[in-house]
Amino acid sequence: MDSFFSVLDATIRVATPLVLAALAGLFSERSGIVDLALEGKMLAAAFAAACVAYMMQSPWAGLAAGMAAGVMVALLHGIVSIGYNGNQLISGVALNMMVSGLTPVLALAWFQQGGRTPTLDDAARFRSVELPVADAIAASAPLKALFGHNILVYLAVLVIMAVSWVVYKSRFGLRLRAVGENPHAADAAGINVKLVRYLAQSISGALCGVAGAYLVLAQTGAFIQDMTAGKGYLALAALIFGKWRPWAAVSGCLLFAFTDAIQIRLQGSELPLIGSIPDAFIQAIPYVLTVVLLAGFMGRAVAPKAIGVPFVKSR
Amino acid sequence: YDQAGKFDKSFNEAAYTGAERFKKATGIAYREAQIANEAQKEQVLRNLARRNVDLIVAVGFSFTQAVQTVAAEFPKVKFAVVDDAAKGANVQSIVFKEQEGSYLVGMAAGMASKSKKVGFIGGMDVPLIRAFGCGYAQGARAADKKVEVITNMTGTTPQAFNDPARGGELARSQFDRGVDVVFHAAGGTGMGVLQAAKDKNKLGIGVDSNQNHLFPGFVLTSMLKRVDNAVYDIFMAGKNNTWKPGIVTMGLKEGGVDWAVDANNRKLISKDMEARITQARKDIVAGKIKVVDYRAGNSCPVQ
Amino acid sequence: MSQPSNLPRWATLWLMPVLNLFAALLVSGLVITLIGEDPVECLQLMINGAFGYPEGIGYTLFYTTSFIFTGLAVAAAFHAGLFNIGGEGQMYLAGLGVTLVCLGLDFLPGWVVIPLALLASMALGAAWAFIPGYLQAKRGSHIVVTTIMFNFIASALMTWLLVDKLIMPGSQTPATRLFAESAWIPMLHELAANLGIELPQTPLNATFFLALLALVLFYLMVWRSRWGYALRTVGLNEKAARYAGMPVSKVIIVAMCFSGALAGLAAVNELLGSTHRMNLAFTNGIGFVGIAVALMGRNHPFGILLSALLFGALTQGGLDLSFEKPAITHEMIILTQGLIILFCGALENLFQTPLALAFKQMTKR
Amino acid sequence: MAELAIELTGVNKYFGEVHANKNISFAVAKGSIHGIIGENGAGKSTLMSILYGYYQADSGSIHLNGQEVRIRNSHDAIARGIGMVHQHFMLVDTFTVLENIVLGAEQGVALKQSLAAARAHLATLNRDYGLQVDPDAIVGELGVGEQQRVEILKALYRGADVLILDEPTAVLTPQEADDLFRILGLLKAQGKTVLLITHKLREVLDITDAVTVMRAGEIVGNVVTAEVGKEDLADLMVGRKVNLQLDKTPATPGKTVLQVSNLSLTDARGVKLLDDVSFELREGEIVGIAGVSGNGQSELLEILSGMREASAGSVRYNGTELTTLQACEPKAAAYRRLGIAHVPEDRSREGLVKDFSTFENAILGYHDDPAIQCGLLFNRKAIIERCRRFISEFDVRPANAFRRSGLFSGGNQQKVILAREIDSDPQLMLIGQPTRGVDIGAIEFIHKRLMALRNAGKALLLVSVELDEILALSDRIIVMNAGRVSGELPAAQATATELGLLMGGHK
Ligand SMILES: Nc1ncnc2c1ncn2[C@@H]1O[C@H](COP(=O)(O)OP(=O)(O)OP(=O)(O)O)[C@@H](O)[C@H]1O
Ligand SMILES: Nc1ncnc2c1ncn2[C@@H]1O[C@H](COP(=O)(O)OP(=O)(O)OP(=O)(O)O)[C@@H](O)[C@H]1O
Ligand SMILES: [Mg+2]
Ligand SMILES: [Mg+2]
Repeated sequence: MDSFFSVLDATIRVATPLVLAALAGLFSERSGIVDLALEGKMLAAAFAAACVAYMMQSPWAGLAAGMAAGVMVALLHGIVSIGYNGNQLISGVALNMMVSGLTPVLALAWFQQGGRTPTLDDAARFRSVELPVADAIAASAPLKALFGHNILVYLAVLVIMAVSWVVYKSRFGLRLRAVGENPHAADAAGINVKLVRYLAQSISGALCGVAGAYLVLAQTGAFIQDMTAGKGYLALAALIFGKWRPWAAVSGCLLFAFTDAIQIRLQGSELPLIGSIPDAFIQAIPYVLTVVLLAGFMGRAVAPKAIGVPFVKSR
Repeated sequence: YDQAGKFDKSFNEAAYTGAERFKKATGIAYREAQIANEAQKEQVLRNLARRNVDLIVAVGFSFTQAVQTVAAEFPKVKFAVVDDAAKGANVQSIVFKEQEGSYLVGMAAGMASKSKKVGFIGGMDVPLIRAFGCGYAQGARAADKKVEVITNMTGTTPQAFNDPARGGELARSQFDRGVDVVFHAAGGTGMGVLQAAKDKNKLGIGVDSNQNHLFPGFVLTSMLKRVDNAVYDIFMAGKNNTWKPGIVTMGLKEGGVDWAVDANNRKLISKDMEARITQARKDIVAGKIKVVDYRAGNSCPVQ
Repeated sequence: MSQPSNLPRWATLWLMPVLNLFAALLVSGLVITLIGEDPVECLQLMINGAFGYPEGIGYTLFYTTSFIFTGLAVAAAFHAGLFNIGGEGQMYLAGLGVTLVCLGLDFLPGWVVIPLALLASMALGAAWAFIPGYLQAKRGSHIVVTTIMFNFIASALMTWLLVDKLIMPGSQTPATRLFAESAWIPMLHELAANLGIELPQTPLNATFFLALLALVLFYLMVWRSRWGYALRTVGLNEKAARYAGMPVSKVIIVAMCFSGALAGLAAVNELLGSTHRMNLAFTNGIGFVGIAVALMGRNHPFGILLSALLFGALTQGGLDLSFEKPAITHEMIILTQGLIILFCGALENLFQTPLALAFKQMTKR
Repeated sequence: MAELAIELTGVNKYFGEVHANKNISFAVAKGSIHGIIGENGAGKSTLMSILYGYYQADSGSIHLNGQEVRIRNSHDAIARGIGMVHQHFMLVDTFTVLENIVLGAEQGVALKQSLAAARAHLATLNRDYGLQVDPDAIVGELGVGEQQRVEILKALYRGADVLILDEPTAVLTPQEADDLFRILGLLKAQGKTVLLITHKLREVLDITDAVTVMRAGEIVGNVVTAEVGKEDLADLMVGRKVNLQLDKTPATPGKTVLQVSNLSLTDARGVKLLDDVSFELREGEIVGIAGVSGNGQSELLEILSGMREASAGSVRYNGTELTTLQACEPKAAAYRRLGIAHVPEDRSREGLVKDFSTFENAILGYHDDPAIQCGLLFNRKAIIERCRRFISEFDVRPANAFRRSGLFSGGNQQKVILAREIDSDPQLMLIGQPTRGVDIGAIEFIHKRLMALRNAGKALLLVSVELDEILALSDRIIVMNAGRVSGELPAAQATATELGLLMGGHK
């Protein structure tokens, strides 16, 4: 039983950056812009957060810098795919490569520690919050997994609720969805399509910024080359998995994180009936499970209709 | 260097340190190159060889094949491979007895652990990493028969050596299972492991270079793999004309591997621990304790 | 779908890409200046490294060969409206095919083993692409997600095979034993030596000619055959394909298999052409570069040839450059590649308006 | 002279080399219905798009209510009281009616009060104009008539004084069109101004106060409706004499080609799209299927052409049972091989691949034809030759086999499809909406070709929402309503009113 809660605990930790990135992708893709650049946005944010938090000795400054960096990359993606009607897939792939190349180059030039930044002190990081009330409740084990997390984790929970409100219940959300479904209709209704898309990109950048900052400020304490390690793509997969809906995408992330947590605990242990299976296979479980779920239980994913198509004013 | 990059805070960086030390000591310059893919290995070696350098040191076991090929083409140039045995009349190979160093830190872990559960986190599931893990397990068991060793590998791609977030997660999962000392052999990923140890108020063990200073008070010790010494020695030998082809095995006895005690972890190592480990060290050097090498039989005596 | 442009055809086809390339180099030059090196010298070193001497050219063309295959693979799927990110995994599995044939049969003469290995590589590459293709066609599973997942799965599978099963006994490197020489695809310098020409020793091998042949065949198949016609119709307009009586699911599945088989041939270049053994991670991102190559080459064989050459040159020239300039690391080259993809691939219209204005001015005079 | 609502002076618009609007000047009186007619590509839509801020004029000025205005985007246009119902509806299919109406005109950050306010406002509009729509229906699931009402409501909700309608009746039944005109009359009575683009001269004569005629980007006439007749307008539009009356010789039907019995189709949700449809079709006759779109005609064509499977019933073609036909290729291909040609309803989305060149589209569906193969590859020469023949026989303009199909106007795209299907020398020809949105000149041409095909002894099944077209071409007429055949009658005895009633399911 105890181990079950520790799995839950791990699930929440691992899912947090995925959730943030998936919601970031949701804004972008709902506005009609394919977002393969999630990875790059996150990586740039992680780097900026690490640098600034180190120099200013403040995690909040790091978080702000991370968000700013995420927005910068997002706007670049925006200029290319909204401003110049460029191919959004290429733009995403290219930006990922650029960030993956640029960050270690800068890190080397600034800190002379190879492609990494100096390790942050505690003062420059977000630590777990120990809520006084929590201790009392935490005595009852089942709730334990929900407490003692990093402040960014709780922030992410707020973000999920905010996002689902914004997307479905707000003016901006209505326009966002309209622009992603039928930009020509939105345009005819007097909406500035490009502006909405730029805004969506910026939000996507900011959320990726938090995700990237989380990796550094909450988890590793330093920037390391390519440290996002494919999380952006995984988040995108979760988004598609969740059919571009906030809560479903979040559950996709939780599923990934959960299988991952289980996977870690299964390694090296003997399984009943099957016996010992190689670690490599256990590590593949989350991926196989995704494919099986996509093939078996999910219907056809219906993407926002205008996704990937630049908005050009003519039929 | 291998693909992981020069500044990985462990393996490759140690080689760099050794070369720098040689440069400082002798004033002789050296050239360096880092490769980005398989085909470039031979190319780089050939390129270096053609420039009339005296001695080429290839760092990393993945170079073995390339060195053998190129060494045959340039019989006058001296070659050295770190971490694997390569054949050739002008090739020197340096292999380490990682298991011996791992044994010592394993003992430290076994004694320092209160829960009698210690952890190992490797990068990719390859024989070299298994050798680390195996030596460590033997050491931990030697310290205390009841100690349980939990092992995790990070991933299946070379990215497994560069994913600190995952390293941290693996460490946390081990702590959740009661582990209180964890040893990593996972390059950049290990940063996350040590960080997690600190965050959770547990102990980590560094690898390759001395990583005690990274999180003072939370790194129990580091298993040293003196690639720097090896590189330095090779260069020196080349300079002093004492260089010889063949396989050099660097174990505890030869100063190739060791454990690290310094100001940063002094407090963590009790008198008793230090005494026992020093004794074991002596016994290994003397051949009284034989640490099994996983690679010799592709199996490990302890689980 | 772009705006009606007033530019002459040659300007759209040649001038704009060149300007875009120039812009990309300009930006990376800026970064190079930032870290305190001379960008012009670096460019010279790089070009010289890629094309300046026979050995450099050999390596450039060797990389080009692999990129052509993975580029064509991405393009093949793209024409059917599919975004195949799984080139890496397909190539990995194809490597397994090559390896199994060679390990098992390399006592046979080359003219038996090599064709068999070629077939095996294509078959396993195709098989690994078949599953995502089938799931897309029949179950509507998003191909981007499934191919990403299949890359991870391939990597897990191969790690296990190499570490536990195929590893050369007694070695600590997760790699197979060397294949028998009969299975090696002849190197170009060996072929040239037979003709009495001396070339430097590079991994450039006869697979290069296979790649050129593949380019031509690809063009003929996609643009000049019924099969390619159906492929492109499905990719551009699925409804019209249904109307025309094309078996849409089958076309999608076959397109993915075709794509996987092409990606598989890249493994032949790497394994039979160069390393002559399989080791861990021999794919080394070649599958991903294929995406960039195809997108930049507009999914057309001629474009793919040029962009594969460009990426080959960047890989080789970049190595030479970092050799001369320790401050220019491998990452700098990645940055440059990213910039080139961004400018040439996505910002293709960047200079259209200014150029159109310039031409207007010129014709007015 | 009445007050002017809109006055355009010297408006010019270029698309690259194309001069789409040449020095356009005209005025529209306040509180009037003003018609704009012209051939395909005459520049009508472009002009209206300029008025709505979708395009910017290269020169010229616009006066609204006597004041010069600059309209930079649709936002400006809406703010100045201009509303537009586009030729292709500008609605978000996945949204509800209410959401579509509110979109772009929301009040406050939260949607809730906007939606509530809109709901209330909608009720008053509904009362004033009789525009009945369920505010919570998903737009994509509504019929075209209702969608159009949503578009009008959208404009009215934004307080439009000037309403532009671009070919609003192209997809409506006569009854729906009448309803629309009733609404337009109400709007006019309230002092609103209506601009109406249409290809149907009857409508122009019926309800407009004045007409502007355009040809090749220019205004060729500004007339008061009461002073002109149908022929005058047609001649003005095309610039030559047009024969609006088709010569129809009596049909001489031969043996039965197609026998449809008890055909039914149920979709995944259990809705009956086709319900017990039976009819037969013989050589040398045209059977027209009349009906409001969405009443099963599309599904019928899809089943008969092999693109869809029926749930029950039988289709016999020349004595062969088609529903149980075993083939190793998709049915659409097998049917085509048997001599069934198909001109699809949605020409640009089904009948063509817009990104293909015309010569590639000339073989769509016939790409397996041995005549155009050369070993494993295509015989490119033969394909291009075939396409050139189509172009000259059907007068496709511009006559360029290499031009991307998407760049041709609708009428010319249609000609290519027709040429391709006729060229296959079919026994049975299925035709959906052959002249939707096509101008008079092209309609004349297409109708002649179809008639010639009938006279050559082919069997033609014609689905159209244009009653005039059905009446002009068919020998027999079948009316469909809600997936059922609601009536069958010889064309000679049919009248528009009677058909309209059958289409509405009355009687
Ligand atoms: N987006 C565009 N880009 C380039 N040229 C265009 C564009 N839109 C229209 N044109 C040109 O302007 C001319 C006028 O087109 P427009 O759509 O206004 O015609 P129309 O009178 O509305 O035709 P229809 O009766 O078919 O609706 C066309 O012939 C075409 O050449
Ligand atoms: N983006 C564009 N670029 C160039 N020409 C265009 C463009 N869009 C439209 N045209 C031209 O505008 C003309 C009319 O186009 P439009 O789409 O209005 O045709 P249409 O006859 O109205 O077709 P439909 O009846 O299907 O709406 C065509 O001749 C076409 O070549
Ligand atoms: Mg129009
Ligand atoms: Mg039209």
